[in-house]
Amino acid sequence: MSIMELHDVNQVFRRGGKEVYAVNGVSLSVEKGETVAVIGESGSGKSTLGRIALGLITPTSGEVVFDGTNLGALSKKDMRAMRSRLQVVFQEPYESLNPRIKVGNIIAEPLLIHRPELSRAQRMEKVVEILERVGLTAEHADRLPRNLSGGQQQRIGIARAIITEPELVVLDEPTSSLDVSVRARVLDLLRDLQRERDISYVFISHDLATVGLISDRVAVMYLGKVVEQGPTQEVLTNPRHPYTKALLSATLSTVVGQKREHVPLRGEIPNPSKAPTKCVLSGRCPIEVPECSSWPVSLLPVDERHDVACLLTEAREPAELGGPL
Amino acid sequence: MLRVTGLTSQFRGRAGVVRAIDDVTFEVPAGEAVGIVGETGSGKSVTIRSVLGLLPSYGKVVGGSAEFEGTDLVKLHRNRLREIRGARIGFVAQNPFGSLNPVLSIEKQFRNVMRAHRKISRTDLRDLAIERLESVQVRGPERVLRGFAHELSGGMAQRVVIALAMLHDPSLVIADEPTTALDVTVQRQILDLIDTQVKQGGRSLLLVTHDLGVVAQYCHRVVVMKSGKVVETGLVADVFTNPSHDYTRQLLAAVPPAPWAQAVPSLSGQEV
Amino acid sequence: MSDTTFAQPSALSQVFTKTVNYVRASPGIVVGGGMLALMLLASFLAPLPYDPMTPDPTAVLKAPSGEYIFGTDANGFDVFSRVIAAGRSDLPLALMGTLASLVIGLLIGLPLSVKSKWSEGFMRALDAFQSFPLIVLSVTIVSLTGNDIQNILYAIVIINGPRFIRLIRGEALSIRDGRFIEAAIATGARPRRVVFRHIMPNVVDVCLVQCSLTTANAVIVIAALNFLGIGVSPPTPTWGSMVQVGAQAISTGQWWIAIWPGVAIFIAIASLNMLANGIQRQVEGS
Amino acid sequence: MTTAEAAQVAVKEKRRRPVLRYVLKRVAIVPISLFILGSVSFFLVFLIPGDPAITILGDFATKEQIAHVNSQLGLDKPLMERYFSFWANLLQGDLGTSFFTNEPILHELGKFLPNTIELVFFALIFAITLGMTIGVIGAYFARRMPDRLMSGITSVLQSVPDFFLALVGIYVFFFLLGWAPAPIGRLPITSGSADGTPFLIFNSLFTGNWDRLGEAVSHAALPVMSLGLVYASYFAKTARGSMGTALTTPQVEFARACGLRERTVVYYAFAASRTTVITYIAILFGSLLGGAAIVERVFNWRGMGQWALDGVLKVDVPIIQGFVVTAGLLTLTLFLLLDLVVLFLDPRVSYE
Repeated sequence: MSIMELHDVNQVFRRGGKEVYAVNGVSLSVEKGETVAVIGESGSGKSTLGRIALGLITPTSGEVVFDGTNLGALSKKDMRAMRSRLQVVFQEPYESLNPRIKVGNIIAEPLLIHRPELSRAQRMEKVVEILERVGLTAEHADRLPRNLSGGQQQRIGIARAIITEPELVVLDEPTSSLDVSVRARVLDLLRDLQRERDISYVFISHDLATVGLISDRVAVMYLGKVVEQGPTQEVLTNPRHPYTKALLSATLSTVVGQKREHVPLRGEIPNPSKAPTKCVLSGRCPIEVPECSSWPVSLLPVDERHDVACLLTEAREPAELGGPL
Repeated sequence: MLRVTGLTSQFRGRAGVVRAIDDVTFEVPAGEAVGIVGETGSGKSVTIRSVLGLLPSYGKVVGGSAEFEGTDLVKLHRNRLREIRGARIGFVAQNPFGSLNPVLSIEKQFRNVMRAHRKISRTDLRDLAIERLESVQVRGPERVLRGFAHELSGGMAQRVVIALAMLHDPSLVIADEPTTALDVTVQRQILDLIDTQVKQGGRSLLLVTHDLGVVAQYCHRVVVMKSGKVVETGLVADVFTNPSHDYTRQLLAAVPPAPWAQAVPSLSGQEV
Repeated sequence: MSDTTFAQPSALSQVFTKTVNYVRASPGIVVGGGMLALMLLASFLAPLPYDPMTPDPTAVLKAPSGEYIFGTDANGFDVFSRVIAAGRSDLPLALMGTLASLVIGLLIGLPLSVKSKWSEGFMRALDAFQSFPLIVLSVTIVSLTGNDIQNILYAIVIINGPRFIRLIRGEALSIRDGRFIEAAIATGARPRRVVFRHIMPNVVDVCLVQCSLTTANAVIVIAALNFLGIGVSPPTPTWGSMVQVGAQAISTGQWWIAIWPGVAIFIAIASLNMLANGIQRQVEGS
Repeated sequence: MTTAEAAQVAVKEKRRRPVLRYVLKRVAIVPISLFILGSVSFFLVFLIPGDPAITILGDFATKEQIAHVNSQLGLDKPLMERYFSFWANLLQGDLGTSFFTNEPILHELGKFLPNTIELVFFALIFAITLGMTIGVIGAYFARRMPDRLMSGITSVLQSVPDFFLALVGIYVFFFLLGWAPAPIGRLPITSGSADGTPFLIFNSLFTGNWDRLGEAVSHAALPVMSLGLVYASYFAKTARGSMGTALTTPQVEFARACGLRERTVVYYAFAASRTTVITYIAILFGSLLGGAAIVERVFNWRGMGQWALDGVLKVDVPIIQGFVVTAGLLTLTLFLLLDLVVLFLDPRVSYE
């Protein structure tokens, strides 16, 4: 049963009289206890999508359904109450903690908001419990965020997110500002917490290697659109979209001599300034054919669980290309 | 080419004097690429800034030497050091937008870098700049020269920076995390570009990075640093397959195993 | 420390512990604040050799000597007694003006930190207002509303209020963009909680710096108004009016009448600036 | 052409074309600001309690006398009627006549404004030059001896009220040393009235009247320095801050890494931070005009500020209004000019 469903979500920003499609017709579902990774470069709309899923931004159109409730239809008050079930961990561990508040109080804040019936002692007990759960000690509660290391700060962010026992947590690049050795341990913690509490994760990242470690399914975003989605192992070992291939080839192996084939994209990411009526990768794609720039490309299944938005995948019959050109 | 021996630097801070790097020793042989890897605060950036004499005013090299083509850069007078920087040693920094002056035209910046070491006429310089920009695959170099840094995309700006760093055909190129600030799909283009520029000119490369994959694929030798000290040096092939130090082993183990290691199917048969 | 950990510390006690920490760490704060405290104490408690309010017609324009250490002015007032006594009105007035400006700044600046067309428009208007010679405006207002000391407060607020508004709004704006505000909202915090628990305490630092700078400026504004003869009720001593009295004698060489009150102004402002620098350094260091 | 390339060309064209539109937009704001300015200057005076008639006649005037004066001054008509006639007159360049001297305000402004402009102009030049020098030296030698020295100078200058500095100057340079002339205005009494044009220094410079220039400069030296020194401290602080930041940016490091000479490196930092200082001129200008008013009074400079202060103290309403409008106009013009300068110096300015 899916805990969250996004239906044809669009997010249009107006910038200097122009419409910018940050998110463009994205549909996504997250099952209970599952990790769905959303992967893409900066400007792909993945963080905006995460904020939409959290109800922090109301999308221009489309629906966000969380556990049967349409978030867009909730009153402000009901939405605030809902936040105890929907949480977030941000990329910048230090920036996401109020520098003036002691760690213990930071973690206690969600309880103060959502469980006002708890006494101070009960709150404190819970805070200590959660601190220990994320690998810190009660002694850390007395410190200010700046007196902790980056990894510890991120553990505080995680502790704050899970203290109200949420069902879904959006992880917005939670490890990309951490050093590799710390990164692995934080990922371990996230995985253990998921197993214990049956939390669903939306894991936003630009790093395929990390995604490969933690996610069950992955959606690859480019210029506001999902260009490929499917089970993580399937997408990573058998990518169909040239953009996914390019992303994969950008991550270098540490095995000497195992130089992977470079799938070069031409140029750089343009602004998603208008709703594209062509393939989003058109203009940068290494295997582009003329049809790509005159044909709106949508996600189509290559097999049961794997969808790709590319005209040139084996899944499509050549006849499909014979549209109006 | 470059032989760093026992290099030690300190920073004067609020809490007193802090030793940022301690007894750093390594070597960059002629024509080879050497990678310095380490995590945040390991002292990799301080090391190259100590070599280049670019420490901030509250930092100081207190011991050791950095011998480049037979001269010790640490003991060199700052004016002599300036003559080597940019001419014999090229530097590529992390953030391409930050590296370029925001209010001077790109052409003016080319002119300044040129005139810092060599006299050249305006038209000759223009021709040279255009040629160099073309060699780093900047499209429309005339237009780029007339323009300013903020009009460039990240990858373009880094190409311009590389062209500036290579303007005087340096024999050593030092690059400080040259791709961390760029988009993932652009990173490899820039790494390949640096690689070709270095190889074509028969130069040496000192590459600072936190990405072990970059070192594995682009460098001959590696220097592993941790909290200001060198913990291991050697050929990449040896160190990566058979690390002798615990920390190196940890670093390598922390890199997620690549699920696609079997190699990726090629693209629908088309050549790119 | 252990038992109070989870108490929500009030803004006031936060300011207090902060202040204590500053004093421990920064000499600028100790020296500047100390000198200021000394001036205030002296103006209220120090024994004065002569009555600052009654002139001695037999001792007019006496140069500094053992008897009148700062000399006497054209009316026979003892300059030393008056310089000390002037601190009674000038310094508290400056502090009160600063406090009023701070309150105005918080009341207007915090609500304006919500981005909207309206708040942008207000800031534009404030820009225009600030680019005007405000000292002349305050002279107009003070002189037209009556030569009352409390009107000087208005003058200080007119000149310094906009600075506080701008500063607090700017700071709150950048804090609002911060991740931890988004995190608080994502936690389900109400707007009121966001403002008072998360934004306000982070504005305290810059406000502390601005407060000492504003007090310094207020000392100048008061002196300037008094120098122009506004807001003074003779014979009450003020530094500005004393400089004005001395100004007439300075071309003929009686320097002491104008110089001593001027030096008092200088010391007051210098110690306030020192205080501001000290706090600033402390803020940057943390 | 690739998409990225196309995007670049688009950016390029966007930069070139709207410059004119940007300038026009800025100029279009002027009438609106003028309207606000005029209205403010009108209502400011009438929203504040205070009776010009009583001020003119003294506290013991009879009701009839007051009524007479009020009708003479036109103060007995309804507020809106006066507001409209105020605008009708203002648009014809008529700012009314002074209650006390009965001179047209415009005529008085013609006498006093040039004096102030000369004073403020030279004070500003002096303040910027000195302040920038202090700030740049401090920033270059950050946290070292010269920095401490410069910040010491800055904080001393910052702690002196301009009028007090003026008095110290008079005592030292006029009374003790005799280098400066007496604080009696812009020229010695003996040299008679000005020679037709209002700008003494500029004019004598262009006509080559060296004696007159020398006299004018020696009279201007103290007022310009008292204002300039105090305001130099503000510029020094700003320059120290913005240069200090600029000198630690990666672009400066990269410039050094390319082997540029130190003075070019400093120029790089300066070029990137100069717009901050230029924008700061606009912010300081208002308070500089105010400061000038007081310094003018000390030196009997007979400038607009001194005139306005006297007007304020006498509740001479047209003078106050005239000053508000003129000071506002000056500030507006300066803002416009500085905007254009910044536009010219900084390619990053967005034209939206």
